[in-house]
Amino acid sequence: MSEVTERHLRILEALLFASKEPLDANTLLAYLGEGADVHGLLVTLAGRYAGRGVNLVRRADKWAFRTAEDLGFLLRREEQETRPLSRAALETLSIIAYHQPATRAEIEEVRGVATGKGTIDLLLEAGWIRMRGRRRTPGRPVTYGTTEAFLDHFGLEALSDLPGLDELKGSGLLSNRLPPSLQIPLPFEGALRDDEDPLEPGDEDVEDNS
Amino acid sequence: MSEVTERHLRILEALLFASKEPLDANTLLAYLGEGADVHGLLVTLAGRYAGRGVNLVRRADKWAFRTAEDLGFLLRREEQETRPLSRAALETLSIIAYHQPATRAEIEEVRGVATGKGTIDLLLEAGWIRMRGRRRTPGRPVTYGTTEAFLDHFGLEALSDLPGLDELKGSGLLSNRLPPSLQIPLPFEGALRDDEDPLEPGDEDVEDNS
Amino acid sequence: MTSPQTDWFDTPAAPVDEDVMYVDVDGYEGPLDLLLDLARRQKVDLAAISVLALAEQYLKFIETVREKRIEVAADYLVMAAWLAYLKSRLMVPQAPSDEEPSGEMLAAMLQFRLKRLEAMRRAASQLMNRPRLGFQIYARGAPEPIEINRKSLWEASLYDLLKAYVGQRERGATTDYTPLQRTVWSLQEARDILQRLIGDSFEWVAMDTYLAEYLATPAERTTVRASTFASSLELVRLGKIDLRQTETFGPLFMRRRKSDTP
Repeated sequence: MSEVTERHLRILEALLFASKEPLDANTLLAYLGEGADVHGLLVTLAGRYAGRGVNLVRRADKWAFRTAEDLGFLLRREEQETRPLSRAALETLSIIAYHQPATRAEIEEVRGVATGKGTIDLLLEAGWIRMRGRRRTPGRPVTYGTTEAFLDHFGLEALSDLPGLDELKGSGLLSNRLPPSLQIPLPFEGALRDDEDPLEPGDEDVEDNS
Repeated sequence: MSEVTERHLRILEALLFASKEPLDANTLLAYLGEGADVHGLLVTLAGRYAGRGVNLVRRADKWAFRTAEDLGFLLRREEQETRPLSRAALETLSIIAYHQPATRAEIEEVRGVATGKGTIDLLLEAGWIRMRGRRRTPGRPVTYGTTEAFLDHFGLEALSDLPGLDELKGSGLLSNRLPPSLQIPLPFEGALRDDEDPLEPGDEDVEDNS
Repeated sequence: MTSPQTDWFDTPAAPVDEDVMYVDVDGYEGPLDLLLDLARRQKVDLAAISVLALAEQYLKFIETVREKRIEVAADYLVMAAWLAYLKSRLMVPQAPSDEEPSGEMLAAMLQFRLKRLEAMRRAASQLMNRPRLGFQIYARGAPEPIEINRKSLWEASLYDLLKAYVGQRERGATTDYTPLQRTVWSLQEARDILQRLIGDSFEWVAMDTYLAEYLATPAERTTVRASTFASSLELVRLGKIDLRQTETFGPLFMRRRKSDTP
């Protein structure tokens, strides 16, 4: 390993250790200088920490040091969740996670019941979901998706790591139509889907009446 | 290195990483089980991190991960931004410029409102004004004047370059309808005026209660 | 519409009799939730449930509840109506000309919705059982934040500075400013005064002599002269007085016209 590489690895180590939040490659690159292979360096660093008490993990396009999963039982603090999520909130969260981008009407269709305004708010406030855009259908309802903080909180590298996703995909349960239609939508990670418009200025502050 | 030792090292690593504060050997021992050589393990761990971007350091009897000292510069960044001076600051500065040496009470008299300490501090910090001395009146209030940096910034060769009454009227800045009694003072350029005493040692650090 | 956390009964219902299964009414989240619960009680895979039996159970349940005159939220009734329709479709064979969806299709749709809801619930619990940040997985406990030293460079031009200064001085200077009240003689006023002063005098007298007492104040001199002169011209036109000036810029003399006897 060259001296430059070692130095770069030390810098990445320091930055990622120092930060509580995951950092993206561009932020890190600013400290290394143009031309550094940040991605390659991160993979090397992750390799070095594999099997250690602290691991370098990937969350969407960002990286962070986190304690090893298998030590969880040991580190578990006797802390109660300050506000445990209601069943409605949990269901709504999983519907958004697996069906995203999802409108409120779609969430309600799956649950068979109206979604209280507080439920979506709570998830937005927790930072786990976000408004993604607006569906290009009459009424232009807001579409929701999950955030990077969601991935970080649940220890997922990407949405494709959602538990049971393949099984759900196979059974056609992520489809909105019956009988299982030709197209089986998957949680969509991209910026905006074909049928989504970007949010408009002020959308995020506005009461969602979709 | 035995398997048990490796496991212990992983646990120490995770605990020290996740802890908000440095941890002592006894606290750590509780997680390892009786008989573990915590001290020996910590020394081993510190050895592994020596030369890395993050080091395991000892502080009194406690241990913590810290960014390597030589990389500390990474955690500090200088950013420059230019901001327009607030109206309050501009007004205060202009009064100090024309009326120097001026005490805070004199500034307030012209402005007609109380001048926040923050405004004076900001101007001191910007390097445009300085404490000149103390007025030889009851309370011995601090007198303020402008600096060379002030002249530099505003493109003045000397304080006497500040336009006087006629020039201000001629430029249209000052209206002609003003009472004849209105005078624009000639800023005092010398070191100390007759009614000023020099600053005393420590004056510059002291809260100005004038 | 019901809000998710509200019970759909005003009061918790007493357990209904043995035939009808006891349903814990607290915390149902809508009719689909109730149906899913009823389906689970069939203790088989959702794919194998009898939709007909499920529909009957639901309808019976709602009926019992209504007999007890307990208010049921509207969406539970909508579901009941739909299930009644489903039941009829399932029991009556489909006529070839019938364009409505078949009972089997409706049943499959309901099964799908139940399966989907159950799957989402399972997914939610799988998510919550994952090692979560702050519970089993931890971030750095004592992060070393990146300090950003913002050095402010202040912007201000000499013009801004002067404007700020002048603005304040003007503000201070004009606080005790009172607009000047000017005395103006109206033409009518001047004419009345002039007529009174001339009275019956047929002697030539200079205008300023008449006005002597009014010309004492310098501020009023101009208006007094101007208004009086203008009024005198009017009086001449009316034939009431004569006006004479012997030299340019010389005094104006005036007297009552002789023909005009009072």
